This record gives sequence, structure tokens and C-alpha cells, in this order.
Amino acid sequence: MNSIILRVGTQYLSGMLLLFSLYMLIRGHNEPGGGFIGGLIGSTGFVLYAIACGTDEARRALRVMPQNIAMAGLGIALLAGIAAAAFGDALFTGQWLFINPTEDSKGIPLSTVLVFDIGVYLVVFGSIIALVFAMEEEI
Amino acid sequence: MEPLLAITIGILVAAAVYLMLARNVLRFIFGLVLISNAANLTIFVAGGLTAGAPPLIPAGAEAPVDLVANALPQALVLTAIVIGFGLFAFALVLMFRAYTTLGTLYSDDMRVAEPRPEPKDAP
Amino acid sequence: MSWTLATPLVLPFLVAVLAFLTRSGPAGRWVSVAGNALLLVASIVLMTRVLDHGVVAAQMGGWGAPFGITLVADYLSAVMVVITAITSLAVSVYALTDVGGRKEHLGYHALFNVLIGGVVGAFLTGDLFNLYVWFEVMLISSFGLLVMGGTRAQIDGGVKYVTLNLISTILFLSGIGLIYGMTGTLNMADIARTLPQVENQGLVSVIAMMFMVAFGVKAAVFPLFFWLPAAYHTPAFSVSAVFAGLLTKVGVYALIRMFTLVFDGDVAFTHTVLLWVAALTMVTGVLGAAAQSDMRKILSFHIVSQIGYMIMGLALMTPLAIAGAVFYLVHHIVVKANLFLIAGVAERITGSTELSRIGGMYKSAPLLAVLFFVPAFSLAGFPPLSGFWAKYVLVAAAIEDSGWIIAAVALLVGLLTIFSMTKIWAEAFWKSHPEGTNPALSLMTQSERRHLLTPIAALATMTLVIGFYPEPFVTFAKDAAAQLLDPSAYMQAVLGVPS
Amino acid sequence: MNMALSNLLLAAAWAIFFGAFTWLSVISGLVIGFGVLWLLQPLHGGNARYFRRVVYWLKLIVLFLWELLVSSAQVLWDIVTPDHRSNPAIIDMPLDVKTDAGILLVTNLISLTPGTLSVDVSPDRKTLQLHVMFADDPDAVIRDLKGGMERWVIDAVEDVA
Amino acid sequence: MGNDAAHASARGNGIIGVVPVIIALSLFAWFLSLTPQLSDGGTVRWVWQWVPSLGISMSFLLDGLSLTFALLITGIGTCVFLYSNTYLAGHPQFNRFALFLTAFMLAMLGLVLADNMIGLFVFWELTTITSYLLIGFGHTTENGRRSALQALFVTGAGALALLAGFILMGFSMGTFELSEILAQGDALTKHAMYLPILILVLAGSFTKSAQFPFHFWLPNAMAAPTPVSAFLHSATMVKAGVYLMARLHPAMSGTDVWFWTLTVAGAFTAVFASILALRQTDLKQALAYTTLMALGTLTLFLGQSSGYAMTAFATFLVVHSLYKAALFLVVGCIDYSTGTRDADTLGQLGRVMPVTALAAGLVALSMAGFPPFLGFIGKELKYAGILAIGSEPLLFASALLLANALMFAIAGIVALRPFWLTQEGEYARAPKEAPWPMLVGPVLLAVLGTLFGVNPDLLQTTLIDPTVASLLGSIEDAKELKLWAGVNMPLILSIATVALGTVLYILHRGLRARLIAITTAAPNFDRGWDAFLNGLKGFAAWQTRVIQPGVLRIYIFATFATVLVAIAGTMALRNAWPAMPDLLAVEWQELGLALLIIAGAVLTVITSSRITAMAALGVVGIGVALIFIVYSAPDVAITQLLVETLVVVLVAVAMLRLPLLDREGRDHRPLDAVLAGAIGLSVTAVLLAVIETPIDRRLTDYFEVTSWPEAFGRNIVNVILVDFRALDTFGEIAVVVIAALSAYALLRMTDLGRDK
Amino acid sequence: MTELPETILMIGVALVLGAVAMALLRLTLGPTVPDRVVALDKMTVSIVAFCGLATIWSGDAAFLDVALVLALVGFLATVALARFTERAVSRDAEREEDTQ
Amino acid sequence: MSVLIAAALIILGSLLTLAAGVGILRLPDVFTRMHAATKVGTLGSGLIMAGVAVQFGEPAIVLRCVLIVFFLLLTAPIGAHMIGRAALRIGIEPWTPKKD
Ligand code: NA
Ligand code: NA
Repeated sequence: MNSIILRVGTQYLSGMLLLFSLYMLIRGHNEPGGGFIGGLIGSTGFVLYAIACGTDEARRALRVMPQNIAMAGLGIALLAGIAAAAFGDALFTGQWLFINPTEDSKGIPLSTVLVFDIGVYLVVFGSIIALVFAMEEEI
Repeated sequence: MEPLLAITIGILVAAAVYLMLARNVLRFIFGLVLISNAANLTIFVAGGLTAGAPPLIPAGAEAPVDLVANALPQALVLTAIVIGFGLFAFALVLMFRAYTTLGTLYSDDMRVAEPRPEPKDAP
Repeated sequence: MSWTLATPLVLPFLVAVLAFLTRSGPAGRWVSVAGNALLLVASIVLMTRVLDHGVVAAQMGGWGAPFGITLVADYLSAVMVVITAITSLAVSVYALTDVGGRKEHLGYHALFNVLIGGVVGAFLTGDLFNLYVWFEVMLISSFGLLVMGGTRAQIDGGVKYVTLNLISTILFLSGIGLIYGMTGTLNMADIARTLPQVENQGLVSVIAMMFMVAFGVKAAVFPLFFWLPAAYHTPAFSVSAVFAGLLTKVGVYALIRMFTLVFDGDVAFTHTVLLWVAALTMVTGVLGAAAQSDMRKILSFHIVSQIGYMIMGLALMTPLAIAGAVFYLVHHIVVKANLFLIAGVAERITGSTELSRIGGMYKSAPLLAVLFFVPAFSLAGFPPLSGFWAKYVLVAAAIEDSGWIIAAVALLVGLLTIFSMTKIWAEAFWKSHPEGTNPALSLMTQSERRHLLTPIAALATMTLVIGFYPEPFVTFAKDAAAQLLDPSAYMQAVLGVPS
Repeated sequence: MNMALSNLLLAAAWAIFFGAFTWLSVISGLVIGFGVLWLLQPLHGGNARYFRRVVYWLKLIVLFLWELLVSSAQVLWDIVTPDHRSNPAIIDMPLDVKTDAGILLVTNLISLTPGTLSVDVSPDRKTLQLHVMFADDPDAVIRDLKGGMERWVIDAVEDVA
Repeated sequence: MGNDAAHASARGNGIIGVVPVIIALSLFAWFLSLTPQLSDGGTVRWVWQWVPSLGISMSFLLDGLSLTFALLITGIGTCVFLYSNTYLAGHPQFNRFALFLTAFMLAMLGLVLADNMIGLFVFWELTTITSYLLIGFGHTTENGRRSALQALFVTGAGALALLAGFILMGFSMGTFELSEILAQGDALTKHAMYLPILILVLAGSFTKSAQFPFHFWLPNAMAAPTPVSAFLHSATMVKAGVYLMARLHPAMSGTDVWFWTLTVAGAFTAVFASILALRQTDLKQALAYTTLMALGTLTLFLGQSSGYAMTAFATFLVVHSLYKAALFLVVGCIDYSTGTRDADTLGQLGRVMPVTALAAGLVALSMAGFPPFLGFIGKELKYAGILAIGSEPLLFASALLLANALMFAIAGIVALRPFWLTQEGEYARAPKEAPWPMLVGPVLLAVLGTLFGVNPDLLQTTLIDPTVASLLGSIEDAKELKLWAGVNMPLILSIATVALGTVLYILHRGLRARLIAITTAAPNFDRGWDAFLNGLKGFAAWQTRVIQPGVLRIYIFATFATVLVAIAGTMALRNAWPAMPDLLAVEWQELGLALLIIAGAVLTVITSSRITAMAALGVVGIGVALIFIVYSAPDVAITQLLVETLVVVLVAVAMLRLPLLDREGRDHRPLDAVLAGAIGLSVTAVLLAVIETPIDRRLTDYFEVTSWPEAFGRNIVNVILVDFRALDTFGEIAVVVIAALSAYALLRMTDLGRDK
Repeated sequence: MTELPETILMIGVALVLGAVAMALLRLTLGPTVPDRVVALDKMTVSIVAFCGLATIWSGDAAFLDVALVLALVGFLATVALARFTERAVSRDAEREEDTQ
Repeated sequence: MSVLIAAALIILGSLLTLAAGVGILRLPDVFTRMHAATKVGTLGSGLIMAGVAVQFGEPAIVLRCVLIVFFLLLTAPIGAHMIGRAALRIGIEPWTPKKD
């Protein structure tokens, strides 16, 4: 797409989209958002990139094959579920660790649930990019 | 609202079915999008509608203070939407590939896997 | 306990991920084989557990039923998982030769193992929406496997397969929505407990019929089977083998599960419909096969006709009949998958599966002839092969239930099955090759022979074992039927309270 | 932009003194911080660019909003009145702004101010193709834009050599 | 015709050729050793529980009847194996042949020994399969394959009826053990299910024993190598049906249905077959038809219950087996040394093949029923038996007379002409005496025939009495076998037979011409078979063209039509209609949203512009998203909007290479519209019915109170997705990955071009 | 914070929905592809407005996230469609159809 | 006080949104329609967001409103540019009043 305006706009927008997607991912457990939404938004960042600057450039920017990202995401999500075995719990039982909890707040949560959501993010992100890129390269 | 949505869904389905019955498989794709939406709405409606109260627990509270929307159907619909998108995307690519390989979007002309019987086949 | 149930479900996905990330080298395919071997072990462990404890259930995520998702295995589920593992192992070995590097690099092994994962999930889940999810997992991976190769026939078959299956999927999804609207739950045992309290029981029957159609498409019953003969003869042989063996059976499994556990309130209506469906499926399927002249097309239509037998068992709804259906499921998966694998070898050495273009294998490939003879005549129901017992139990059940017509139909269809099987036998094996060539197994390399024939031989052996020593299988099927007809144990295991 | 950074730091400090990140504390912090920096200008090698830049930015924003409001009225009027008294035309405007950001800003702001719409930028980035709703005097339009919007943008984002 | 003998060479087939002979011989010896225990009508039973959960066991019962059959099977088997080791010497597929033939013999043994009906059925089907493989031994010829299929299909069809009969009998009598059923006396004949059982069982027997009208497969089965014919069609397979009728005789006979069915079918088959036999010029074919005649006669006798009839049955069973096997083998020898079996060509072999000629002569005399051969006694008993028939004895006697006379003639044709009359054609090779292994059989059997004739009570005590005992319960009922029973009706009939037979033999050529004329005019069952097959194929093809036409649109239509019938039909039948909803309660902004969605849907349908369709889909998506917003589902709304955006993007990309929507004219399909409308209506109806029931929120209540305290999340929807129902979500992302991979593979996989 | 009067919001909703309806009408009428695309784009922007109203009406900020996402991503569809229009016609595939 | 401002902003914003809709419908060609959609529409949504911000006043919400408006101002013109250039490239002539 040989539009200067779009390309320049994309410079700012795709960055913002990626940033925003991560934000949606992190806050997803307590407010609207989460892995799906995050992943979808993140992928639109690269979709825009591909539309504005062509898939070759977008692929170079991504560096990794999108399907590998997606598969890795699936693996991460699965491991997050299997991790429960280490604690003698059933598959996909959330494991939580709270850093410096105080009496009023639980503290900063780290959990397999978040890892799972990250897996979801990567899957959605990678899959959609793989799809759109492949399609883009057909035309 | 539920009855109105029931009717709306019915119309969506009717439109979708009509499109899916078309000769041009692209219309099937359109129908697929419509009917997926109809299915998602069905779950959403069947789970009961609550206006203006998202299923979020306000900070400081242990649970929603007053009635909030039914969260489970929302989760189901969300899942269904994403799955539906996956299926849609594949179907679209398939039809695309069908056109580039078979040279047509008209299902009547897609007779490779099941060729028209030659006259000699007749009893 | 919970991991006994979870492991067979988790393994295939783990294998898929590993196989995909190692797809560039030859490692991927061996990961797949090893993973499926492990799956077999896990499934056998599960089976022993089920044999000891009856129905076993576990709550994923540790959230109690009906709030979390339950994995549950009764005899039926357990045996289906075992048979799935056997089939997938056989096919993954076969694929070592049958599936080329290009497909592997595009992720064949990932798709295949995710497919298996979906199948296992469908057999093990006790949650209706979760069942939908596993159906989708199977469906989408089957889409991919079906069209992988990109031949024109595949694309065409794919279009039909995809469109028709998507319709059933949507129907399934909507049905779940409606059930949830009526019962407020998704756990199948919980639904079974709640559904009788719905006052509009007529509506329950309507939903039941929606599910019958949705699963009917998956199971390829009359008049919803179009997609199967349109597509199953097009993909790689290992793919069509696993499709023929497993996919439609998941539909049958779902029908059995739903119409013994959940929709048993209006048997007089629903199961009468099922009986008609069964009869028509048997007949139309077998006649369809009689009209074909391509090995895989014949076999594909026979899947349809055989599905009819299983539905017949469900429709009669007597202990013996259900037992027959279960026995038939197991027998048919082994036999049918094997026949497609054999078709693959035949195509390899004769150059086609079109009967008019091949022949001479009886003379020059006697081993293959034997390996074909066993499953083929088992399918035709000749004693003492597995198919005979499957058919015997069902016909006996029908006669016991004074179902004269369905019994007659079952027997007649059996006769026509003989007709098509002998057609393949006479054309592909007895008749000399039209080009006068001698299609011998020696046309393949040593390793090709090992990869292709080992699974075939193994499955054929199973057929013989079931045939010559059916007692344990029959008793098992009878116990499974007892469990299915009295779901109290199932509900007890899932909900923890006596229903 | 290190000046901007220090300005932010000062604002943060200010807010911390108050012990609360409220609107009041933050904004007042920014203003006061700006003032302090301006006082200490010599300390920073006496370059006034940052302060000019901030002023230009504010100017740009304010003027833009004003333009937006004023000329919206025109379009609104044309929309609600039955007859179209507009006299649209496609006109080319030479571009002086160079940087990517500048071009984006100019084109977007022009598009956002009713009556003018940037349609395309020529590949050589020299001319901007505009659709103007009230193009009774194209030269006047171009003059206004170059003297107004583009000027302000250049001031705000580009270093005048 | 001698294609199977063509491979022949003097040497045998090594150990493979000998093993079957040893097996058969040792079995024969073993059964022979058992005769003393059974001569007084006793039995030996052996049981192994096979499938107890189905009441199916591997139980074997050895009594007079089964012993007789067992001896015939193993004895003749020995001769045949010895014979074929030379007959097929050096044949490339001899090993399979030996395997199949041995398997067949064992299956046959199992059949006659089995006491459990299902066990019997298993062996019954095993004989079917093995004979299929044996008849198809000449598998490279179209005819060989056709005959094999025909035999398999006809007998297989009967077998299925038989299975049903057995199951029905088993459930009716409460056991599958024949001995227990036979022990219950006339319980079966009195049972309500007797008639269906009888019909089903007879269907099995008649097809197997090629009774009219199922006779046509047997002559075609002569495509098999001669030794196979000798074995299958003299003593074994075709006699399985007879055996079954005999086996069930105690439990099922004595009713009018039984009497008339068996007597008439048997008599008709006998006459009909012997007439057709006279027609044949191929010796083997001629013998095949005389086999039919014999089977008819045996069936005829099984219709009765008199001691004479039973004795006649037992005797003729043995007689026929002996001479028929011998004759087949003789014909084999002729074929082997001359390369032809054509009666008109053959002649003057007596001098070159003296031993064969001798054997043939002896056997033929027995067959023709001359004293002092066993055949004579057999014939006398037959007449005695026929005269003992309760009703219409003379009619059946004359039928039998005609049949016997024809048999007499055939005997002449087969054993007299080739050896002693003038040869009228050329032989493929110079004829010479057959090698000794091929002669052992015929000679031995011929000698036995003579021996038993001279010394009947040898046979009487060992086989006949026990057989009759197992048919009628006690050996007292058995009539005595005598060469000279004084001048009586049977003797007169015998003389008449000889006279008529001689006449027929002299005239047989002329008769044959006429017969051919008649029978070709008469309906031909063999051609009927072809008609049946073509009909079947035609019907199958037609049906498949109708329901699997290969047109996607029809498939989709049928599927949706089924959906409609399922939903609307059930609603009507089960009266699940909802109450009419109160639509006035709707608020205007809700109506607005609904109309927005509807407008989008309608626009998608009516437009023929792809971009409009795309945009319209976007409208629907936006409308649905609005509904999600209004009804408090922000997460869903966001997802919906994002997905819709991506849908538009993907479609917009794909469209760039796709053609216009409509090739010719607008897309207007009234029928589809009707179906679509009907489905839409029924969906609405179902939904209205569902929302009548208030939603039970117990799951959600649980999630709301546990979401934060136990799952540490305030966004309940997200907690459900990643924790409560994480397994769903996992499956779902698997779908997404695989969708991407599949689509990618689909786009990247270039046609591997393996389809033509 | 004091509630806004319901009527104000309802008027707002009515006006916004009215705008959507008009956009829909334009979408239907066309006549050119860009017209339809503009209409769709306009709808997206209107939904942002609608989300604002929903936020006040429900008193829940969650709907602002919807608006946020839409504001950021909504134009992607516009871009894709615009590009389709441009390319499709420059490929001269369908001037006679879609641009009518 | 803030309620009144919020109300005013919302009504005004909704009116502008509607006006944009009317413009889309009534203006003569795609370019003029884009004028209405891109800016009047954006302005309308922007005002409504301002209303939301005023109504709530909480930093988090105000920040989000600002972001929304910012994103709208950033994306809307780009979309408009894409459509406009597509329209030009497929040869749509700008409408001009009949000079008579
Ligand atoms: Na969807
Ligand atoms: Na879906």
C-alpha cells in the first residue's frame, strides 16, 4: 500500500496497538480484557502493518514465524494447566503466588492462570497473523 | 426484549439459510457469518438478559453487590465467537482455494470428487 | 485419579506442539509415534482404573461439579479411548511412509495429534459445552487434514465436507444454548437430573431432535451423510483411515451418550425415529456401496451402512442391543481403519484404487490378500470374525425384542455387504491386473513395507482375536450397556450424590 | 526532549510533596515545574527551544480546536439547509513540512478541520491533494492553510534551522 | 476345460501334498475306531464354553448321523487329497489349494459334529467361505469368479435366514444346544414360532443343498477343479443342508408343513434335475445334475418319518456318496489324460485306461442299481420307502421311477460311452492311464460299493442302524438291508427302472436335442441370476444418483429440510408450541437495535454487490455488538467488534481474487426462500418456548461468590474463561491454532497432482 | 456524583441511533463503493458515541473499554475496504458491478 | 454544575453525530459526505466523551476518554484519506454545482 499517510500513521498506531493489547491482557483478570481480546488487538497491529507496508516487512519485524508463536502459545497454555500436577492438583487448577501481601491487599499476584492467559494471547496473536499474512501473500 | 430478539434471531437464521443454499459458495460464507451470530445470540438470550450491569466485581467488594448480568453465557458466547471466527476463516480460505483450483465458486460445477455419471453407468 | 483421566487428553496436544516445533527435521514424525505409544499406555491405565472402580470422574481446575468441567470415564468412554489410541498409534506408524515431508512441514503431525486429542476429549468430557469444544477441535483439524495435499478432488470434497459439518456444528451450539436456557447447567449428568423437571417436556423432545440431527450429521446417518462419500476417498490414506475409523464414531458415541443419559424421557418417540433412521441408513449406505467401483468409495459408503447397525442398537435400547452397538463400535473402528490402510498399500503397488484399473494381488501379493481378507470378511460378518459377533448380537437383540423388520433389514444388508466385499476381492485380488503387471509388495522398500504392513497386521490380528475369543469383549459390552441404561452410577460419580 | 523529562520529574516530585496524585497536584506540578525550568534556563545551556516548542504545541492545539469548531458550523449549515451552497473542488497544495510526523499531523489536522480533506500525498511528498468544500477561491484556501495549520505544525514539530 | 490340469506333471507337491492326506486318513481312522461305541445308538459329547455370556459353546455331539457323515467326509477326503496331489502337481497355487481344501474338510467335520446351533452356524459359514475360495480357484477367468460369487451369495443368503432361524429357535427353546432341543420332543413343533423357524431353517438347507429353485448355483460350481467337485458335491457341502434337515428331523418333522415342503420339493428337484442331467454333454455337468437328483431324493425321504424311509435315506446317503465321488474322480482321470470331458467326443478309452474303465464300470453298475451292488439295495429301499409314504405314494413312486431311470441312463453315458464306444472327436493329447494316486480313490470306492453290496449288514451295523437311531430314536426302527427281499413291489419297480433306463439311454441323443429346445424356452434360473445382479446394480446406481448426486446445493437443502422436519415436526407431534409473546412491551431503542440487525441481514441477502454484502455483514456485527453492550457484556462486545473487523479485513483480501457474486441475473430462489423462512419461524418458536422458562442461575451464583475470594479475579467472565472453564478455553485456542495451520497449509500446498 | 436525567440520555441514544440509521440508508443506497465504506466508517464512530452514553447510563466504565478498542481498531475495516476498492478496480475486475 | 455541563456536552455531541448522519445522507457526493462523517462525526463522539469525562471526573475515566478522543482524531482522518484516494483512483468525479 503506497500511502505515505497510512504508513506514517501505522508507525504510531501499530505500536500503540501492541502496547494497548498487552495492557488489555494484564488487566483482563479484573476488568474487561484478557488473552483473547489482547491477542486480537495485538494481531490487528501487525495486520495494519502488513496492509500499510506489505507482508515482507511485517514478517521481518515479527522475526518469528507466526504459526510458531501460536503453537508455542498453545504449549504455554498447556504447561500452565499441567503445572498443577506439581502441586498435586487437577489439570488447570490455578496456582497463585502473591508478592509482598499486606493486610488490605493480597499483593502482586503471579499465577499459572496469568501464564495461561498469556498462552491464549500468543495463540490468538500468532494464528490471526499467520492467517492474514498467508492470505495477503496470495493477492 | 427476549421475544423481540427471538424474532430477530429467527430472521437472521432465515437469511443465513437462504444464503447458504445459494449456488455461489461465497454466499454460503456470508450465511455462515450470519448464522454464527444467530447462534451466539441464542446462547446470550437463553441465558437471560440484564441491562446495564456488567458481571464485574467492584474493587473492595467480595462479590457483586447487586444483580449483575449472567456471566456464564457471556463466557460461552465469547468462546463461540472465537471458535466461529476460526471456522469462518478456514471456510473462507477454502472457498478461495476452491476458486483458484477449480476455477469456480459455483458448487454445481464442483464435480471432481463426485464426477457426473457417464451415460454408460445408467442401468 | 484426576490425572488418570487428564493424561490421555493432555498427551496428544503436548505431542502436537512438540511435533510442530520439531517439524523441520525427521524428529516430528517419531515424536508423533512415541506420543501415541504413550497415549496407548495412558489409555490402558485408564481402562484398568475403570475396570476396578466402575465409573471414574474428576473435576478439572478443582472446581466441583456442576460448576467446573468434569472428565468422566465409564466403560464406554474408556474403551473408546483405548481403541482411539490403538488406531492413532497404528496410523501414526503408517504415516511414517504415507505422509511426505511437505505435508509434515505444513504441520501434518500437529493436525493429526490435535485431532486425536479432540476425539479423546469428546469421549472423556462430562460437560456438554466442553463436548462442543472438542467437536470443534476435531472438526477443524479434520478440515486441515482432509484438504492437506490440495488436489482438486480434495478441495471439492473439502467444500462439501466443511459446509455440511459447519451446519451441524451451528445446530449443536444452538442446542446447547437452549438446553442451558432450560436447565441452567452444562454438566451432562446435571442436565440429566434437571431436564425431567422442565414442565414443557414437548420442548425437551424438540431439543432432543435438534441434537439428533446435529450428531446425525457427524455420525453420517440417513439423510445427512452426503459429506462422507463426497470426501472420504480424497485425502491421504492414513488420514482417510483415521477418519473412517474414528470421526463418525464420535458422532455415534455422542448419540449413544445423549440418548441414554440425557434424552431418555421420550424414548417412544425419539428411539422410534432412531430405528427408522438406522434402517434407512443401513440400506442406503450399502446400496451406495454397491454402486461404486472405487475401493475407497465402496468402503466409504460402507461406513454409512455400518453406522446404521450401531444406531439400530441404540434405537432398540435393550441391554443386548446397546451391548451390540458398543461391540459394533469397537469392531468397526479396527476393521474399517484397517481396510483404508490396506487400500493405501493396494494403491501403492497397483497404482490406483479404481477397481477396473487394478488386480492381480491375489497372485502376486498373497500376504496383502490375507491381510485384506480378514477385515473384509469380518466387515461382511462372516464367522468367526469380529463382525459376525457384532452383527449376531444386534440381530439377536432385534429378534429378542420382536423387531422382525429391523432384524430382516440387518441381515439383508449383511448379505449386500458380502456382495461389495467380494466385489473388491474379485476385482482387486482375483482378477489379473489389466496391464498384465504383477503388483507385488516387493515393489516397496524394506522400510516402507515395515511402516505400512505392521499396523495393518496388528489391526488384523485384533480382528482375529476379537473373533476367536469374543467372550471378554461381549461381557464388557454387556457391562457397558448396563451402565448406559442405568445412569445412576454415572451421575453418582459425577455429582457425588445419588440421583 | 530531556527537558520534558525533567519537567515531568519536577511535576512528580511536586505531587509527592502533596502525597497524592490528584489532578490538581499533577497539573499544578507541571505548570510550576515549567516555571522553575524557565527560571533555571541558563543552567541548561540557555537553549529556549523547549519552551518555544511547548508554547507552539499549546498554540497548535488551541487554534486547531478553534478551527474545528468554527468551520464545523459551515458544514453543519450546508448539511441542514436544503440547498448545497458549497462549491467543492480537488486542489493541490505544495507541502513544506518534511518529517513523517509533520506530514501526518498536517494532513490529519487539515482533514479534521471541516471544509478541507487531505485526499493524498504525492509520492515525492511535495504536494498534498485536497478536497475543499468551499473552493470559491482556491488560492485563498491554500494561503490560509499554509499560513495557518502547516505553519503551526512546522513550529511545533520541526526544528527551524 | 482342463485348464487346471494343464499345469500337471508327474511329480507331486512334496510334503504339502502329503500332509492333508495324513490328516484326513488319521481322522478317518479315529472315527472308525469310535464306531463300536455308537453302533447301539449311543452318543459321545464334548463341550467347551466359548461365549457363555451369549449362551454359545463349542459343543460336539457324535452320534450315528454325525458319525456317518464324519466317516464319509474324512474317507472320501483322503481319496480326494491323494488324488489332487497328483492332479494339481506343480500347480503354483497348490499350497493354497491344499490349505483351503483341508480347511474345508475340517469345517465340514465341525458342521456335522457341532451340537450348539451357533457353533454349527460358524462351521456352516466356514464351509461357505472355503468353498468360495475353492470354486474361485480358477480366479483369473470371469466365469470362475462369477460361479464363486454365485455360490457364496446364494448359500450366504440362506445362511442369514438360517442364522435368524437358529436365534429364534434358541430364544424359543431357551437353549442353543441341539441335543437339549431334540430332547424336548415335540415342544418345538408345538411352539408358536415353529412355522417361522421352519421356514428360515429350510431356507438355509435348501440353498445349501441346492433344492429347487436354488439349484442353479451348483452346476456352475463345477468351475472348481474336479477333485473339489468330487469332494464338495458328492459327500460334503451340498449334503450339509441334508444333514441339517436330518439333524432337526426329530424335533421338527411330523407336521404337514414339514412333510409336504420336503416331499414335494425333493421329488420335484429329483425329476427336474435328472431331466436336466440328460441334457448335458459335459460329463462333469451331467454328474452335477445327478447330484441334484440325489439331494432331491434324500430331501424327499427326510419329509417322511417311517422306518423304511429313514433306512432308505441312510443307505442312499452312503451309496450316493461312494459312487458320486468315484465318478467325479473318474471323470477327472479322463479329463487329465485326454484334456476333454465332452461325452460326444469321448470313446474307446477302455483299452488305454483299463483300471479307470474297471472302476468306472463297477461304480456305474452300482449307480444304475444292478445287483449285487450297494446301489441295488439302495434302490430297493428307496422304493420300499416311497411306498411307505402316507399320501399319494404312487405319484411319488412314479416320480422316483422316472428319476432312477434317468440316473440309469446317465450312468451309461458317463461310464459306458467314454470307454467302450467309438470315439467321435480328437483328443488334445494321446490318452494314457492315469497315475496310481489318482486311481486309488475310484478303485477303492468302487470296491467298497461292491463289498457293501455283497455283505450289507457290515454297513447296516456300523452306519445305517446308528443313523436311523439318531433320526427315529432307536435302532429297532431301522429296516434290514438285503440283496434279495423276494419278489415284491420294489423289485418290480426296479425292473421297470432298468427297462425304462435302457430305452432312455438309447434315445438320449434325440431326447437331449428336444430337452435343450424345451429348457432354453423355459425360464433359466442362471440367466435369472444375472438379471438379479444387474437389477441390483441398476437399482443401487439409481438410488445413489438420487441421494448422492454430487451437487452441494442439494445436500445442504436436504440437511436443512431435515432440520426443519426435526424441529417443526416434533413441535407439532409433541405440542411444544410457545405462548404468543407480548411484543408491545418492547421499548423503542430495543426495537431500533433489532431493526438495525434485521436491515443488515436483509441487505446481505438482497444485494448482488459483494462490497455491500460485506458492509451489511459489518452492520449485523455492529448491531449484535450493540446488543452485547446494552445487555452488559463488554468483553463479548469487544471480542465481537474485533472479530467482525478481522472478518471484513479477511473477506476484503480474499475478494481481490474472487469473481462477482452473480454470473447471470439476480439470485432468486423461491423454494429456498420458503425453506429458509420456515426454519427461521421454527427457530423463533423454539426460542420463545425456551425463554418462557425462567433461567436457573445456580452456576453463575457460584461463580459470582467464588470469583474473587477463590479465583482472585474481579472480571467474572474472564475468570470463567481462564479458570472455572479453562479446559474449554484450551480447546478453543487449539481450534484457533489449527484453523490457522489448516488455512496456511491450504494456501501453501500446491497441487500434488495425484488425481487424474 | 449526581445522576444525569434519564431523558437526556434517551434523547442522546435516539439521536445516535438516528445517525446510525441514516448511515445504514446511505450504505444501502450507495451508489459508489466509497459511499458504502464511508457509511460503515460513520457507523463505527457512532458506536463509540453510543458506548459513551452506555457508560453514563450504566455508571460502569467498562463500556469505555469497548469505545477505546473501537476507536483504535475500527478504522482497520475502513482501510481494508478502501484498499479493496482501489485494487479491485485498478485490476479492472468490476467497475461495472460494485461501483454502480 | 458538572451535571449540567455534561448534559450540554452530550446533547450537543449527539446532535453533531446526528448531523453527521444527515450529512452522509444528504450531501451530493462521496467527498462531501466524507467531510460530514470524518469531522462532524468525530467531533460529536468527542463531545460525548467529554461529557462522560465531566460526568465522572475520576482520573482513570477522564484519561480513557482523552485516549478515545485522541485515537479517534488519529484514525478518522487516515480512514478518510484512504477512502478519498480510492474514490479518486477509481475515477469518481467530485460533485460540482451546476453553474447556471
Ligand atoms: Na461469530
Ligand atoms: Na461456531
